[in-house]
Amino acid sequence: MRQIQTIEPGATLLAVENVSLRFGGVKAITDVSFDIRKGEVRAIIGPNGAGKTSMLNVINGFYHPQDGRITYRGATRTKMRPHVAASQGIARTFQNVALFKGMTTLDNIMIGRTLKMRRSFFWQLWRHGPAMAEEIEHRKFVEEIIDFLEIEHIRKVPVGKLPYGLQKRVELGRALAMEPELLLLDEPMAGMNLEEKEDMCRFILDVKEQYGTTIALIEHDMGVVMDLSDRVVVLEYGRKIADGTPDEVKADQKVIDAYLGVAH
Amino acid sequence: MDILFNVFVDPFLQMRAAPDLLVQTLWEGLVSGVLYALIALGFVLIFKASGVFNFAQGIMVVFAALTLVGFHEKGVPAWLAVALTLGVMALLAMAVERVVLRPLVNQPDIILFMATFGLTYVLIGLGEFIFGGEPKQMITEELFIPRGAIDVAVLGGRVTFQKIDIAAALIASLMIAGLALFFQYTRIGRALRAVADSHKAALSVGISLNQIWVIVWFAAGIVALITGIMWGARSDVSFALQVIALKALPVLILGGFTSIPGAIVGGLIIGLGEKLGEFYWGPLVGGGIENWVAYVIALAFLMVRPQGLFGDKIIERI
Amino acid sequence: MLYRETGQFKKTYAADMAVFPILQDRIGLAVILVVAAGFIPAFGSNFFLSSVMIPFLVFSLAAMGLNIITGYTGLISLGTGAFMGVGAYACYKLTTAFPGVNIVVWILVSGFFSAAIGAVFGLPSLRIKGFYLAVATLAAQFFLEWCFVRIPWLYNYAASGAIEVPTRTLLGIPVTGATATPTTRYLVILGLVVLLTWVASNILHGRIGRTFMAVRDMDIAAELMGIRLLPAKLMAFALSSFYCGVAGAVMMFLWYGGGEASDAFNINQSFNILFMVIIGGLGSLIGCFLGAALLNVVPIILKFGLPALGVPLGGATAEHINHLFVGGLIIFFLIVEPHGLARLWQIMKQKLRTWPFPY
Amino acid sequence: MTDDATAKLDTFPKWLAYNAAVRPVRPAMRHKDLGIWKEWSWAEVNDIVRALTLGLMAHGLERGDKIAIIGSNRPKLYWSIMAAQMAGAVPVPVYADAVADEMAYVLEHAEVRFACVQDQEQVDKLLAISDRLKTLDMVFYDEPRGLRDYDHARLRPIEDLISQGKAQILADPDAVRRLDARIAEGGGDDISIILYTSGTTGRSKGVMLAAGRCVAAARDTVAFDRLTDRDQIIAYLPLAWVGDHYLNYAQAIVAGCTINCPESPETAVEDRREIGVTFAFAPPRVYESLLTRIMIRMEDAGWLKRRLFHYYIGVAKRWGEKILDGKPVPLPARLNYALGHLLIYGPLKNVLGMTSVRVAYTAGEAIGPELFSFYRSIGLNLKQLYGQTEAFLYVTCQTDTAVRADCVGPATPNVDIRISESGEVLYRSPGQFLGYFKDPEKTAEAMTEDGYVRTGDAGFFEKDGQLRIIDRAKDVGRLRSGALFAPKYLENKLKFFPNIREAVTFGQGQDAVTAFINIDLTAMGNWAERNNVSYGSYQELAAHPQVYEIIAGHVAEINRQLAEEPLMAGAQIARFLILHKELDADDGELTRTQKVRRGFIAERYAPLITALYDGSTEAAISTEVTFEDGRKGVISARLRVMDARTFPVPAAAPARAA
Repeated sequence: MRQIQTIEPGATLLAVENVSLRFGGVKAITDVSFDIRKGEVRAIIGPNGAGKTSMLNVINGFYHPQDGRITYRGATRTKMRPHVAASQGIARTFQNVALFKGMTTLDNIMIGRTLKMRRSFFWQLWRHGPAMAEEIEHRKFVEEIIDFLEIEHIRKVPVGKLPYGLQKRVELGRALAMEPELLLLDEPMAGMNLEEKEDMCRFILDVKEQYGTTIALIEHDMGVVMDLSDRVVVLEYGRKIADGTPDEVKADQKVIDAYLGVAH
Repeated sequence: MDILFNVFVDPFLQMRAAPDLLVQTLWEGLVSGVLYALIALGFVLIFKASGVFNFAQGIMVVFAALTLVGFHEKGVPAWLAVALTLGVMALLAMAVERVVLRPLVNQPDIILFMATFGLTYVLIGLGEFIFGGEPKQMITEELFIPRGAIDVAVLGGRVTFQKIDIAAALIASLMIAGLALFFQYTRIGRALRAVADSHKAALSVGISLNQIWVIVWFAAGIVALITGIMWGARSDVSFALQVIALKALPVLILGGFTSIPGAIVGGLIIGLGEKLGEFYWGPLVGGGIENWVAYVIALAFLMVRPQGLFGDKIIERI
Repeated sequence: MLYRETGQFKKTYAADMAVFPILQDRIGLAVILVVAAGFIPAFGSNFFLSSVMIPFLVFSLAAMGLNIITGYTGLISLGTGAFMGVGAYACYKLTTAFPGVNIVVWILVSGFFSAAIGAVFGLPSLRIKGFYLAVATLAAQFFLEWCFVRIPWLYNYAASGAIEVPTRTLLGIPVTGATATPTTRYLVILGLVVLLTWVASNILHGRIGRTFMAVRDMDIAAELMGIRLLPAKLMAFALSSFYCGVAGAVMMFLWYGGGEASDAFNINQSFNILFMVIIGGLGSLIGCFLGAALLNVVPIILKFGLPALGVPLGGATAEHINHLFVGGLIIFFLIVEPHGLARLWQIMKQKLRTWPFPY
Repeated sequence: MTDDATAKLDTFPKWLAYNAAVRPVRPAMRHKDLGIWKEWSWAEVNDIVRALTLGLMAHGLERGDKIAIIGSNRPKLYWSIMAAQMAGAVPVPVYADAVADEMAYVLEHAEVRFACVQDQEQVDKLLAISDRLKTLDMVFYDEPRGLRDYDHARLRPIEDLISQGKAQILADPDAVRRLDARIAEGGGDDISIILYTSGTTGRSKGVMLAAGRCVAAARDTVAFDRLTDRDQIIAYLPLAWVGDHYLNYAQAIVAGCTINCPESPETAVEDRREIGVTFAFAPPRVYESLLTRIMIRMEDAGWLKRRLFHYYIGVAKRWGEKILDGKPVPLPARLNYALGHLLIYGPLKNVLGMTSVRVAYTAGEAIGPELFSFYRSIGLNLKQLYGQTEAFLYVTCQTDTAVRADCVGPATPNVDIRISESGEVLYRSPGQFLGYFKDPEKTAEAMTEDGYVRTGDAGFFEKDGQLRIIDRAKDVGRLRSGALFAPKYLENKLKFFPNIREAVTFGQGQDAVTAFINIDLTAMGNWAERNNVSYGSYQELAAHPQVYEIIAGHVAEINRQLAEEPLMAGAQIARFLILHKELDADDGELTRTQKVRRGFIAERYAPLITALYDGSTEAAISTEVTFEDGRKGVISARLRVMDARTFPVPAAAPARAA
């Protein structure tokens, strides 16, 4: 894989070109192309089963498309393992929360720091000293995130015990801990009440502002999408039917048709 | 150089030199393969219907055989003993459903898997407690299982076919056929097949899951009994069988957990593989390799096809 | 109830991340250590030391090994016995080849051998999961068992095919062989166990431990966090096998004092230890000790306790009842408390902390 | 404490310097931040505050300037107060939860030049009202989050000021000289702080307190409760309330004890436990809800545990207070109590984080006798104090051994109390205020010619010399029958029932006393759960017939008690109703300190009051409410009016206070 470059704000961070994905006979994605510019919030919307989640899975290397090219930070890739995507700064959250149920909020977010930790196995044997120093350094970072997401009170609670809304927040925290260049959010507000949604919106905007993170999100709540996103791409049955600013998309006849009768 | 010769050339020369021995070996492989297949069948039945990887299948074989012999020792006539044993297996099935499966429903598979370890030990303890730990003779004549052997001239040599092996092969094939028909043409059979696909489907057929579990475990019990008789007749009835029964695991890996034909084919492959391996390659390393060669075959195979021979490709979702 | 946590506040992350952040727990631990290292060797009878404490410690160590792979990383292994065997034989070869080097050193070093072997048999874990992997580890079990019997070099071509443990000394005191007293052997084992437990807790509380647990809880998500699965799993296998190996060596040299490998390291041993882990509690260090204690004490009670109470019980029958009991216990725990004794312990502790409140 | 060294320390900055000198390494402040407790010694705090002062002076802070302090209890805000005083300026703390309009009034009235605020939220509020704040020059903030893209022309992080000041201290000696000069300039007569009282009626007034007097008052109580620099307090009360400025600031500085700031409001309880406070203060409602929660949680405990708990609580009821007050107690009882302490009281106090509490105060409202004695019986030295902003808190407080629920104790050392012939409590205290800022008339009204301050409360002294407060003087009225009617007194009695959260009584000039009742959702909801009474909303539960029955029972009980008190017997509650919504500060029905604003409520719910008196059994009402998110809405309901059981009055004694 070629050396990845650093991208200026506004320039294309990730480009998806004519990507198609099949499972056996089933076509999940058909010839979809779009790009994500550094520093923007890019929404991917569409009716259920439009292939949105599959798209994210393609982007972070979890699925390997049969055709098409994906160029990230100037490097065009063919196949790659998800952990490589992670190491190149792509983090994500999941539609149905994928936290490590057995561990506390703190540990879950600490996991996000794993890539950044250097101390070798042999330092770990003797937890005090350098290994501890490193642990503390990253704990500080994690605490910043905990403070940022206002989850101090659940710091040491096993995530399995938490209500759904908070779990989503912890998951976001875990992704942020990776200091991602590109953050993929899969329905970050699914199943949240109004207040939780508002909080989550605020956090997403703060993330963009504070860390200058590029964000691609799938969301069903149109209101949210229109408020948050700079540009929107619309999928239906695995094909792209529209792409543009929220207003353009809203006006697009194909989109309106696609959403007719689809409850939101 | 020498080694390479011994490994890759010499065995085949031997086969060439003494084809009758080869046939003999193949036959023995075939027979033990059939018996492996039988045990594997028990696993598959249960896994298909309840998604439980029943580690206890092996010990169920021993337990069934012991019970049969045990009854007969108490002076019960053979046919009655068989009937009673079936009854015991039925009870066992119900007990398992009530005590193990029902409380653990919706637990992760791995938990149920471990539960069957527990079951294994319970059965061992029970069996030993009731029938004692020492090996027993399987009642063959009473069950009209032929003894003795037929010698046939093959390829200029003589090959010995133990009658009991023939019987075993026949009975095994019959039972497999029977099961196939059962699955194909009976309401319960269809229900069981449905369960394998989705539990809802099964309920729609009008059979409760719990009933289905009892049924499959009982079916597995029958298979176990027959297997037990066969094994018992060939060697004798003892808990050593249990370790041999573990051989069914590689069979499953080859055949996939949910496929009956897979179990059969897998069984044969393992059976043949280990006999040939033992006979032709074993001596190179001092023999006794049939204890593990089966696993190594399976393992090698897994690396190529993680989903088994007949299993279909796993798509990971998230 | 005994806990008084008011006024215990943390001014540094180091203190906050300590393994025992609560003062009362630290005190408790200290007491246990004093009893184990002081009272027991001082007042324990030889029988108690050699048939209760020593087996208990050895099994705890082995259970720790298995727990690392099965409890923390979520990969079932049925090869524990074999990996212990590797340790035992490695130690045997080493100490017979280089008698000069201290036996304790060799015991630890032999762990690395089984770690290597373990890593090799861990390779399939990349492609295969769950039951399939369990079967793969069975391959290890049977293959290695076979090696122990069929490769005479391992037992120095002894006619008996068994390991004969030579006498080795530590600071001039014999710790292995016929002349070693139970007390010395117990103390040596205790030292090793304490050391290795401490190391294990260090690893498991740090980055590596978190990696393991992430793989266990949701390996896909873990990979998307940038954790490379194969190295993680292999490390788990190696680490686990290291502990099993050391346990095996200790078992052979400081407990059995020699004997057939085939019965010490066979498949049943693997199960025995797996059960200790299940009953003790998957994913908990303290569980290893609890599980080992329970499954180790029960047979002793059956063997010696009941007869002492006048209940006539043949050794064989005791054995059978033990099987029955253990099997039942497994099912019971999986149904009632899948997290084993460790969880019960935790619940009790929590109750004490929130006393008089129920939660 | 009153040795010569400290005798001439008449301002807090001087005390700060003194502490930095005599106990440099003792912890002065802790703040749980990012998961651990950050700690500052007195020396460090002194240095930081000096630096901050220089930073402020660099922005042109003059003596006498007003600085608004807005936010929750955080070190930087406390330092800002200290720095302001060090520079001879006047800090003006404002309730952080005040809505923009309330805040605008105070800031405008106080003519603040600077504001030290906690975070974006407060900054936004200030920006929203900036057009009304002509005098405001600069805003300094603590948490930078979200403020990055704001126009920083008049916005700066407090952090910067500190580092700037530190640099100055190192770089230029005459800056330091100027600073020391400023501190020296400061004297006991300076205005140390202006606290705006959330007036029970009308606009709030700025109470000016003099440095020297604040120090003097603090010294008295520090001596009185023997506070030392080993003591731990947790600062969770609103900065703008006299209680916080006295207990967590003045007293702390004079005693040299540690001020601990919680991580966030949600974690305050847990943080208090971690720290193990030794001196605690909380208004009665806090102790009350705590007890309610204790009892509810115990209900879920196992049978044995519950029995044990209730048995030993019984033992405590019987002996606990006696033991606490050092009265003679038979040995077996002592032993049993000790056992109880091991099994129940100790653990209970531990879980509640009260293990190391040496002195606990409650004030602001009357406290229920059962409630009060519960805490004392389990060995918590809970006492009452009576005070007000104008006195810089303390007017009376109880001594460790002589404590009773219905009184607020004798006069605090050096406080001189007099009861006017109208029955109003008057006092002269060392901490007594200088007057209301820019409001001489009001000041005059509040004082008597001979320099006593009117508390506005009616009360009298019991035989044991403890003061007993009946009610607000102006609220104490007469029924048409001439019987004495003390609404607050009745309301408190009602509120002693856990099921009743708030109560408002009427009767001035009427034939009979009537009451509005607010049920307590926690207690009542729990009751509903246990008796599987289903309800969709507060309103629904409040209207439930069974609830009405329960409340009726409580009211009858009150009437029975009243019948036994000659003074009050005439004022039994004739009719009552249960309100369909909780009285709420956001709707102006309560003050920010959660006191009922009777007059306001009377006019807001006029139709209900008529219904109470015209004998009708139902009344319709619709009221505008403010929701959490600030939206407004209207809720309407039909309420049931119920007659209460009353008891015959023995002999209608002529009512006389004192």
